[in-house]
Amino acid sequence: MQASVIVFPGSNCDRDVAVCIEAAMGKAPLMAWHGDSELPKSDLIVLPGGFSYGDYLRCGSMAANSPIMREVVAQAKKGAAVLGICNGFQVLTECGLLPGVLMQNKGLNFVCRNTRLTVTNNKTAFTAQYEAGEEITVPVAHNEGNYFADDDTLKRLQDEDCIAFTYADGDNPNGACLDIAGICDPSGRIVGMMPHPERRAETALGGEDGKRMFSGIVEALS
Amino acid sequence: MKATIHITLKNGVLDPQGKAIENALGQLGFGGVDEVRQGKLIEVNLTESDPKRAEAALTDMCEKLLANTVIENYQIHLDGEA
Amino acid sequence: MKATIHITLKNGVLDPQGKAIENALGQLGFGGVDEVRQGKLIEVNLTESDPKRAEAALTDMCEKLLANTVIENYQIHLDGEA
Amino acid sequence: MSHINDTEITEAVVAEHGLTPDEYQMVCDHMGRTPNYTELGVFSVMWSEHCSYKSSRKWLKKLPVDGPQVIQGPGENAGVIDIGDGDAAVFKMESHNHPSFIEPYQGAATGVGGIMRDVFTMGARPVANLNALRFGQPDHAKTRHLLAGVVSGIGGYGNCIGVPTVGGEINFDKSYNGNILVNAMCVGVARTDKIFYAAATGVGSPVVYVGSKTGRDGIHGATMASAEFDDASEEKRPTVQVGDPFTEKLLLEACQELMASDAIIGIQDMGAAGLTSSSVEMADKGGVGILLDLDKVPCRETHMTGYEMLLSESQERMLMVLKPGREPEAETIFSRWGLDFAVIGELTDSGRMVVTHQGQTIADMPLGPLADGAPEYDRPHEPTPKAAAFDQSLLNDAPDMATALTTLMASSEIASRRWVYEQYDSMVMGDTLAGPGGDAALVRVHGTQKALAISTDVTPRYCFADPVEGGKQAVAEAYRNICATGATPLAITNCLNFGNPERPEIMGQFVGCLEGMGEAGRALDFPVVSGNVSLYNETNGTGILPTPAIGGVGLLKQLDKAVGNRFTENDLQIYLLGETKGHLGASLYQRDILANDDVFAPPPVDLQSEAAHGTFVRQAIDKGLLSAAHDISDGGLAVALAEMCIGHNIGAHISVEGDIGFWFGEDQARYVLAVTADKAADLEALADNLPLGKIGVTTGAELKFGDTVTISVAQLHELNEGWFPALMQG
Ligand SMILES: Nc1ncnc2c1ncn2[C@@H]1O[C@H](COP(=O)(O)OP(=O)(O)O)[C@@H](O)[C@H]1O
Ligand SMILES: [Mg+2]
Repeated sequence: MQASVIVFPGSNCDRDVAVCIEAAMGKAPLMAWHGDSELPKSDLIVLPGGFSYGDYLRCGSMAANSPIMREVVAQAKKGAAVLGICNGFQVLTECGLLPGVLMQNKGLNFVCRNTRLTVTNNKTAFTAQYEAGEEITVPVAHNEGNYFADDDTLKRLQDEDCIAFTYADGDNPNGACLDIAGICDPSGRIVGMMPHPERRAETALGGEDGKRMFSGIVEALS
Repeated sequence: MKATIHITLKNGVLDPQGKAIENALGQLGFGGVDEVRQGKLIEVNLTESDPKRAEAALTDMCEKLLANTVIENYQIHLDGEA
Repeated sequence: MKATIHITLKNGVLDPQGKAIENALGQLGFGGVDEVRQGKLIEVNLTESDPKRAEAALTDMCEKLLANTVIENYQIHLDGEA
Repeated sequence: MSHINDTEITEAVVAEHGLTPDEYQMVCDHMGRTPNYTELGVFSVMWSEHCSYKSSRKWLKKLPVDGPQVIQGPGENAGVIDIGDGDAAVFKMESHNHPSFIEPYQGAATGVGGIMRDVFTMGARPVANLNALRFGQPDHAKTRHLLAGVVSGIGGYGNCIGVPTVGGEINFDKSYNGNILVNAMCVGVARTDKIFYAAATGVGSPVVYVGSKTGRDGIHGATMASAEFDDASEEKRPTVQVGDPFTEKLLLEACQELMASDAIIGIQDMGAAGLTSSSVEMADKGGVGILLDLDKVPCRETHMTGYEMLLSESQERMLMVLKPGREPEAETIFSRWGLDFAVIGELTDSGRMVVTHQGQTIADMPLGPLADGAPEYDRPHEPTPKAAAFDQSLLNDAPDMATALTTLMASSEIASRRWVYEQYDSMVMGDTLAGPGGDAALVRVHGTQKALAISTDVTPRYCFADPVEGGKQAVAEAYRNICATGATPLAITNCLNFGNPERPEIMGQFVGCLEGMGEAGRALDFPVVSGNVSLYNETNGTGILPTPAIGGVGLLKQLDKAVGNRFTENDLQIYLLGETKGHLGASLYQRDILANDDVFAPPPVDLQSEAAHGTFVRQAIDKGLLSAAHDISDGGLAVALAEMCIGHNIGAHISVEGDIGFWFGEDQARYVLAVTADKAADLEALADNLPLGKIGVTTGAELKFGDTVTISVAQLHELNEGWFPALMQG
């Protein structure tokens, strides 16, 4: 199995996520540079958190236009599993792999704290090791995590079971529509989420709820 | 040639910044203000001097990068046109 | 009455956003673009219908809240005035 | 077009540059002639208080700076200490007070950016940021705006660059109404054999500029930072420096990449006084001369004069001296990261700084006097009069215990800072073991089993009442916060914020605080390895409370031994370590419950007890005896207990009796410790004859004092969490 982490100049969770992938897979992922126009064929591609190109203009907008993203989109269309975390989720919406947009938090402030999530869909490539409806704790850290889509899109997400995670009752940190914390494409192979599972994947950091995302995808792909 | 691009949120798209500004204005005692919306203003200088071609290039820039047309509208103003 | 406020960075103030947009446009193959600056656009609706008084109120809002006058300039456009 | 150097140097021009007539005469003597305008500008920034430490140097020399753990003490961009296994911790704290008052977001953001450059210029990767903030009264007209701006500026910069902000402190006092304090601290980790220094050596070596382009940002920032405010200067609105954290991230990565090679001889960030101070300091440290060609400096604006280029404080720039011939590989790295790179000069053997611009020599000055020639002032200092002992009769109509405790939990000093620290990314980099909210933050050294413990502390109201005791107490509290996690305190940085040193009583505060700090540093083996002085924090003649912020760093060798400061379960035995005399002078109880602002003596600091108690707590944690430990500070024992309860909503029954002083006194060298019943005997045995006594047990959902006072933990929690959001909502 080949895993790749895409590194934009302003990515800052690239190492954190690589640590988790290596722990799950027993092998370090490839760190792929944003300016490269070729990406070795990958079974798993992760777009990490951070500020890709400073997040100027709109979060993820410039990253979505970078050379490597053409490759990511192409491989995603051919069946690679893709996970976008935080800024990575913003990039996935900007490049059209996932619908909707992440707007500024309702409270207008950056928010970094643990949130309680409900695993709404445990049939995605990443969530098989969770129970359906299970409540887990995973931190968020973002200024633009307020998921927005028009009513038709939201309805489609619901109908096609494309909502992967929601913030549990009363714990929505950003005002996201339908309490959406993460979504997937209808195949369940492309997942984007605002919370950071890589920040809660060992007991020393407070818990292991996020770890099953990584062990889950490795199990699914190997 | 100089140009200014106005990028605004589409109708029906929630605007938390606009809402917050509206509330803050209220708190400061400014009454009778509503429908506050915040957008972006991008000023550029182009070497292109033909208005038609400049407008076409700017449209292309908006579509590809400057605006997210899922939620945003854009308007191009070439200098001198107001 | 509707009004639009343009908020722009003062001359000489570093504009990292504008610079980043300029670079990104270059990378996307748009040549001949420079001096890119990013500002804000604020649209409001006022119950006030007298242009003089509206303008005075908006000026006050800009000074007190909407613009950071340490680094930003503002321009008020009342609707219909262009 | 007339040249800026044609400007006549009049008395007024000299005064505008902040030089006294005597200082100007010294400049003329060093030059052997009248300086031109550019040279005057360069001297003025190098001789400003901010760069030359002319009022403080004499006293700073008395601080303890040595120890086996110290690799680099004060004098470099940041201090360096040994943390074992070939690893080093690199850290410093710095003020950005004046810029933050003028433009809170950008002022605070660029403060964070500046301190991070100080750390990574030494070859370290920044791993933690902290900030020590002081604002005016909560209900002052400007406080809310300044606080909101500063916090989002700190977050905006640190979050983007991807370094966790893990702690800090905030106080409110009317003395900061017109002079807020924004002190930023950064801690980095490096290998001990890969530390980079600022000294430039090797005649002919190229001087290289990297990073952002130069604009007219913050020109005369360094002189502004040393000038008192008056109401008019608020209107002057100097050119504000704007931070670009994305560029800083690129600069960090590019520098780290180049540092992996051996191409760099010396490197220094361009901070206050920009290109001037970085080039003067590098050349002077290396004992060489320097030739700069300003035509090569990358500029963002047109028609910049040499004067402006030399004094600009544009952010995200570095100056390096490379080994000759290594320019191409360095340039490749920097251009791959999209950064400017320019060879702007070379080292000479002249001992002078020579600057050319547009074919003319616009400045030619001796380096020695520029770097070290500023006068060292022994300013008159008047010791602060000894304050009277607390007047016990003030307690005659004191409110009851429950009222006092609930009031303190929702007071400006004790209220939870969650509203602030949730705006900071405290977890990025995946090594934050304990972020904001504990006694000291704990950050793992990546890939190891050890962690750094970091805390910032000072209690300005103590420093005001008695500078010597206050200075000691600041160091002692940092020491205690670190010990409470189980870590061994190693060294400190500081940021010394005071009023106008030309007033003898202010200078007396400064001298007193430094005396106390020095004494404590020596007694606790907690030397100073870096620091910063910010004077003239005055508006219209009213100075701030003396605020010598201390940033302490310690090492926990085995991170799984760490304990937190919250009760973890029911049936824990609660112990009080340290002697309680009930000292209420200068306490929070006096300020917020008695609403009394008479000046009474603050609690004395017994450094031997601090050392003994700290050592005991560390040993107990190392032996695995403790479930929780919390140092006692603001608000005394009662507040410490309440804080320990609210973390996990666990109540306690306190069985000892006491008076107001017992519950709310702020006697030093004290901790609350919690142990499981089976370990209590071992703890008592380890204590030998230290003052350790059992005071209660954890149980239920209420905090009970004896049989008479019962307060629900949920209520304490709500009060503690509610204050800050309510303030910010207005
Ligand atoms: N400006 C700040 N930024 C981040 N964290 C802060 C800030 N101010 C306070 N905190 C955090 O809040 C907690 C309480 O601070 P403080 O009352 O100063 O603690 P202590 O009395 O133990 O020194 C600490 O964990 C501290 O790190
Ligand atoms: Mg503290």
